Amino acid sequence: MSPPSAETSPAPVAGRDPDELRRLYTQMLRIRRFEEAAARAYTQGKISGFLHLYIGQEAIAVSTAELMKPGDRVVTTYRDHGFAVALGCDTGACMAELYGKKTGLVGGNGGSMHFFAKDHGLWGGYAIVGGHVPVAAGHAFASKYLGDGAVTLCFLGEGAMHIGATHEGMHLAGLWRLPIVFVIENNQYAMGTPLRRQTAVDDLTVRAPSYRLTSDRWVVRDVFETRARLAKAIDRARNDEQPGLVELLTYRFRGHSMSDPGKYRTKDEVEQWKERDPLFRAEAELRGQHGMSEEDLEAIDETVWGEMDDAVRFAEQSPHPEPEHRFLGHLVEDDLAAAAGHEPVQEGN
Amino acid sequence: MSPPSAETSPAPVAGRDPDELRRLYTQMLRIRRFEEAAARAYTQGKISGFLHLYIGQEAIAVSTAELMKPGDRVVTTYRDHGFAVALGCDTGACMAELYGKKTGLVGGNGGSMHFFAKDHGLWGGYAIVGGHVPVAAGHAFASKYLGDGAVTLCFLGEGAMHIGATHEGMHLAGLWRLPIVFVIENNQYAMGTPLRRQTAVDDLTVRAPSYRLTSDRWVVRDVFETRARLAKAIDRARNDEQPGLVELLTYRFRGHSMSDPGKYRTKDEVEQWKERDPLFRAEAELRGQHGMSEEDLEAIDETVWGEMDDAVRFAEQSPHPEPEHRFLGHLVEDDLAAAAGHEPVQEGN
Amino acid sequence: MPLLQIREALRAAIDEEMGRDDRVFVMGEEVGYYDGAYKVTEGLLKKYGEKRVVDTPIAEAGFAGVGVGAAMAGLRPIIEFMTFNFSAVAFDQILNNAAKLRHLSNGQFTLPIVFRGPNAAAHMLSSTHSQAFESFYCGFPGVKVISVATPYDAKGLLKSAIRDDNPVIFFESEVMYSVKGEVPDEEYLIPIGKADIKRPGDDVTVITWGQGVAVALAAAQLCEADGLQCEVIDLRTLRPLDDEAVLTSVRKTNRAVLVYHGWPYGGTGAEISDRIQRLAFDHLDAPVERVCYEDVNMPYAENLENLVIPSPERAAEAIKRIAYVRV
Amino acid sequence: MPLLQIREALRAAIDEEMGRDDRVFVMGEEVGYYDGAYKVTEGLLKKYGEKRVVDTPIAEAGFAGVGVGAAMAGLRPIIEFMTFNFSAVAFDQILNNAAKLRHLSNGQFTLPIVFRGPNAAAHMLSSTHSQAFESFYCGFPGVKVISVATPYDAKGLLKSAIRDDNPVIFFESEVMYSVKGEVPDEEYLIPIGKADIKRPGDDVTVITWGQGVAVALAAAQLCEADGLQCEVIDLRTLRPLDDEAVLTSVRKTNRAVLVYHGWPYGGTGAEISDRIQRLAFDHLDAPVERVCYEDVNMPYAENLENLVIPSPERAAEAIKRIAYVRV
Ligand SMILES: Cc1ncc(C[n+]2csc(CCOP(=O)(O)OP(=O)(O)O)c2C)c(N)n1
Ligand SMILES: Cc1ncc(C[n+]2csc(CCOP(=O)(O)OP(=O)(O)O)c2C)c(N)n1
Ligand SMILES: [Mg+2]
Ligand SMILES: [Mg+2]
Repeated sequence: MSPPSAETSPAPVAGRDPDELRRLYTQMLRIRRFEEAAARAYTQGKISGFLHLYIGQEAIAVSTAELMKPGDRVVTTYRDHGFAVALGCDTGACMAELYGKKTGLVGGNGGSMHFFAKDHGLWGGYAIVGGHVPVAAGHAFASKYLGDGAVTLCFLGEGAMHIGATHEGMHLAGLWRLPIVFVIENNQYAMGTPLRRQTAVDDLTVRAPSYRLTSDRWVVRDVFETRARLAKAIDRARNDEQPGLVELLTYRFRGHSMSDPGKYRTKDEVEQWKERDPLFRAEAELRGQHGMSEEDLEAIDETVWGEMDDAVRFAEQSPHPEPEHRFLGHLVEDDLAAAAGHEPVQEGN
Repeated sequence: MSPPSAETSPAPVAGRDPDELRRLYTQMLRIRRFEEAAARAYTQGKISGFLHLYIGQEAIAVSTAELMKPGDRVVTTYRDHGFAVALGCDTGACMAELYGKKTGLVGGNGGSMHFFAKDHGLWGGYAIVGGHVPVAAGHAFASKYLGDGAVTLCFLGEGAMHIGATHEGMHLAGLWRLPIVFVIENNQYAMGTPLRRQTAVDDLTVRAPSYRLTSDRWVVRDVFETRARLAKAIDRARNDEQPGLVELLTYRFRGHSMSDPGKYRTKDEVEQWKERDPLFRAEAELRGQHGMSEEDLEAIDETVWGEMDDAVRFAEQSPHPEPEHRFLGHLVEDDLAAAAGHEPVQEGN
Repeated sequence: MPLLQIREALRAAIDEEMGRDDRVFVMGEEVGYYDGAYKVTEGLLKKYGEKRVVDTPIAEAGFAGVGVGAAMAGLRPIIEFMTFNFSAVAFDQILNNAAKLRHLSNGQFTLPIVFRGPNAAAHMLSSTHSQAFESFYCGFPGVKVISVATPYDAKGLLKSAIRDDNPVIFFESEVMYSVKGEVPDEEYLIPIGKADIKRPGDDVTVITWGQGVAVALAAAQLCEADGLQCEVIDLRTLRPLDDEAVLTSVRKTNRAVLVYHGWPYGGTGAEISDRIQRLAFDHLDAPVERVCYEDVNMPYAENLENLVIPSPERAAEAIKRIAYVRV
Repeated sequence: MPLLQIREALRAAIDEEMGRDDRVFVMGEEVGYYDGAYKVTEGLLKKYGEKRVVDTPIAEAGFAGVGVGAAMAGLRPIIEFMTFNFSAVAFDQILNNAAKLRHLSNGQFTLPIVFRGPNAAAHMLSSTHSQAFESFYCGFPGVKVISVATPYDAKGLLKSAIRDDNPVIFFESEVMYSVKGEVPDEEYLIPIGKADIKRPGDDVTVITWGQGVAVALAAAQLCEADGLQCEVIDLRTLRPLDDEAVLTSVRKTNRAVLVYHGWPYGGTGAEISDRIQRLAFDHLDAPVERVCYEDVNMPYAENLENLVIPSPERAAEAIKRIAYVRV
């Protein structure tokens, strides 16, 4: 695959503060290491189910987290660990969720694909492609209804652009001028299907006018640029009644999920994208422009790995959910009754 | 509502042969009278269910019928009588269907919303908004697969543009370059909802590029113009692997269905559109430019009414379907068994 | 007591709840300017404005999903499906979002949302517009399902549904909107999950809901001529089922017939039959019978539709059959 | 006889039918270049080319509808759902188009189409990816429904499904694709609508399908210790149901337990239970029992999932209970 057409050269972004870059770099690294730890646990057979890694796309979650105000929401897909880590969820709880433990982010109910942390602004990872788009529009609808000034950020893969729910959700958001930004993380593939076999167009923002959404589109190489341009879209949605559609050209370095060897891509292509890897580039900048030493960088990595080792340990040592837990989370009154110590009642059994 | 923006002045269309116009006029009139007869029967309580009239949009069905080659298909909505009549279905069988009679176009199974006449190229009237769009794409898929050279014409209301199935069907057609033309009959309303409350855009062909469909858009005032421009879209789809999206600005003079008094429109608006009515304009042209006499015109109308009276008589005198008919049309083998004189078997009874 | 149509009773319920709680809003096709395809929401736009009475484009998955999202965010949406047939395109939103998000999030979210609209056959609308959806939705853990047959029940149960903190699927019927009945002036709620004995009797238990209720009552009438007293139980709530009400009656009559609009294979009807044979096995003097649609796509033709839809005569026949009355 | 995995048997069926009839084609997500998400279609793109092995974007309603349209136009599509969970967004296409168009058109169209893919829970995929769809689709007049549990059945029934002139919903299972079994070299077809006795026995009839089959057989094994001989019937076709096979066995054993993957409320399980109580009422010595999912959304956590999914132990308990063996 050739490099994407929108190789927009990032305008030199003002304010490349080394401390800030270092902070953002560390956040990106935390996501990467979290997922590497998770992948290892998966390979060791300690966690199961589906595991979709975000490796390569971290700058998006990190930029987003930077921009969120209290009350703002992130709604995303099954590829959701990056957002959880970036938004400040405890990595132990995230790892424990992958292990299906009681201490997991959602108590072992959802697993990798369904991270939810309302208090951190993570309104969920959703596993039916496109199905979350109307839901996210609903969050934005509520914000407009309540006048709470919050913005909803709805992330989706480029593969989700072709399904009905996405169309309907975007259409309603445009019609009703909802405070929402739809962010396509175009990582070039939907499972093994490259964009050119998914759709007849190259540029997905061509759809924006049909919904009266504003649009922007760039290659995610630089976390500052990504933050700055996302900020504009968010601002338009929050303050100008201009919902937006943003296409981010990015890449996942791993397979679609752990079971995918990713044979449909050439080494060359992967290498090309590795050069754009915002984490790699941030590291190079820290090392080059900002003169950070190898030891300093290694120290960061060690701290981060330390956190992830702790997370794994926490997950491994955590208990399984209690058997009765499976009856909770269905009807509110059952949850209340359980909290008050009552036995669960089962319909039809 | 103000007149639509695309008030494209029809380029003087060559070949306005009076005989041809007279023929097309008669066809349009047949549709109108058919529906007037149906509406009367409905008001008299002789037919029931939903009845969606096509009055005002007849030029579209008539132009389409003119352009169809053997093997071409029309797929449309519940507003389907016009196509049936234009495509040459027996008006008696059509009327009998509305009466739910054995002699009906589909034996009383489908009623007004589900006219099917494969042999006439009518591949059906569908009643779930947008649900027919992927099916029509499937017909075109089969044409491409079989190399049969046929084109599928898929009609939909403007209200159907906002639902998922439409998006998916159009998207697949564009991706796979299928021989199909999607024709939006934008009659300005989806039930009582005017376009401006359905979508944030004015021009629905703005969507065409997202699917890589060619597009065209005009006000349906003139049956020749409509035929000529539709012909081009069909030709591109048939010969150039260019599926198309055409938006036709039109109007229904009646309510959405018989139960709708249409209170959401002003008299003025209706009057404005009546001036564009292709049937009315064709009549004026026949009378004016081509010097047809009042008697000649009345004679046509009388013949047409005669046909419709016969249709009503036929419908009224036709028998109801046999009770066993309700078990047919489900599994092929049951139909074959019934044809061979066997009793129907019922699952679960 | 004033006589109201079911549509008026429903409207009163919505109106009262909207008046009581700012977070309640109505959304759907033609609910606003058109006053509702079946006039249930008539006048509400005028009273509450566009903010709370929201017309939508034709996009059921879209606005069902918007409702789900809005409920997560603290609103209390009432989503109208013009008919439940159109909920088929929103099936995933109900199955995978409405019914699951509280569970997936481990209780972080509460989803107080009502999906309502007419269900099952009306008259000569052919197969795509004549389907009974309770058989699908009753299967979903995480939702409640209600089906109403009188103005009194409609009002009291819709109010309860709107106040309920769980997703509720609420079934009405086009052909019953004009049915009239007494509705008290003062406010009342009917608890979800409680069946109602619409006619007491000792000989055969007839279990029914929705459009089936009138059929069952007419059948009970027919059976009187044969000296059979039917107890007609209107379930009203289909999930959770009021097992106690059903079993108490069956233990008394030792016979049960189900009368309802819906296909025969599986679904709510089969579930009830299964529960009775399982939970009242030793009390049954005859198999449980079901009188419902024939196993076909609904034909348009009136004479055929009348055969497919359960009639009082067909129901009475089944009642007599299991009561071993020679028919 | 060669030992094949279920995935290989399915592939062989598709391959043979594609070889036999040019109009047969496969369509779905990742069926081509990726060789199938679960490798059922491996190698078919290479053999038959892009025309007949068609990768789609993620648009289930779209490609299910394309399949329906193509079938109307004379092709014989095999539509793969990556899993049946994703068919929820195509529900309307199956309900209102696939199952109805022959009827609506009064027999003008024939719809030889197969919708196939894995169904029900696999392992730790959580609730949106662990659902059993037969309970919905078995209800539709106008379709056939199949669920397979062995390589032999998988091949023979898929071939029959592809040749059938009606829409067929064909259920497989992720966790069973690697199950091996003997499959003859020579061509064979298994008739749709015929159950198979997977283990004969006189004491209790155990009715099952799909993933339930292995559970039922293991439970039967467990029950032997208590001197109980179970007759395990694999229904294989769920619509139309093989009433005769079920009733013959129940008339012999006077007891029936259903073991399957799926929710308890309604659906296929309740239907079978209802038929048994209705058609073998006088033969039953105990109520029909059902061993299936608990009535919850499937949790991700392994320990919880194992409790929700029917186990041989839970099935054996139910068998013994209705055989009145003290447990
Ligand atoms: C409706 C639906 N169909 C199919 C799937 C299976 N599936 C899961 S992820 C995926 C690919 C999605 O690709 P994309 O949207 O580009 O997101 P990415 O995985 O690249 O982040 C598919 C086909 C699904 N989850 N939901
Ligand atoms: C999925 C779905 N939702 C709702 C309806 C009810 N309905 C039937 S026609 C219609 C309006 C359609 O408007 P449009 O597409 O503009 O076509 P027109 O009737 O104007 O020809 C609606 C809402 C339906 N049939 N299907
Ligand atoms: Mg992607
Ligand atoms: Mg319209």
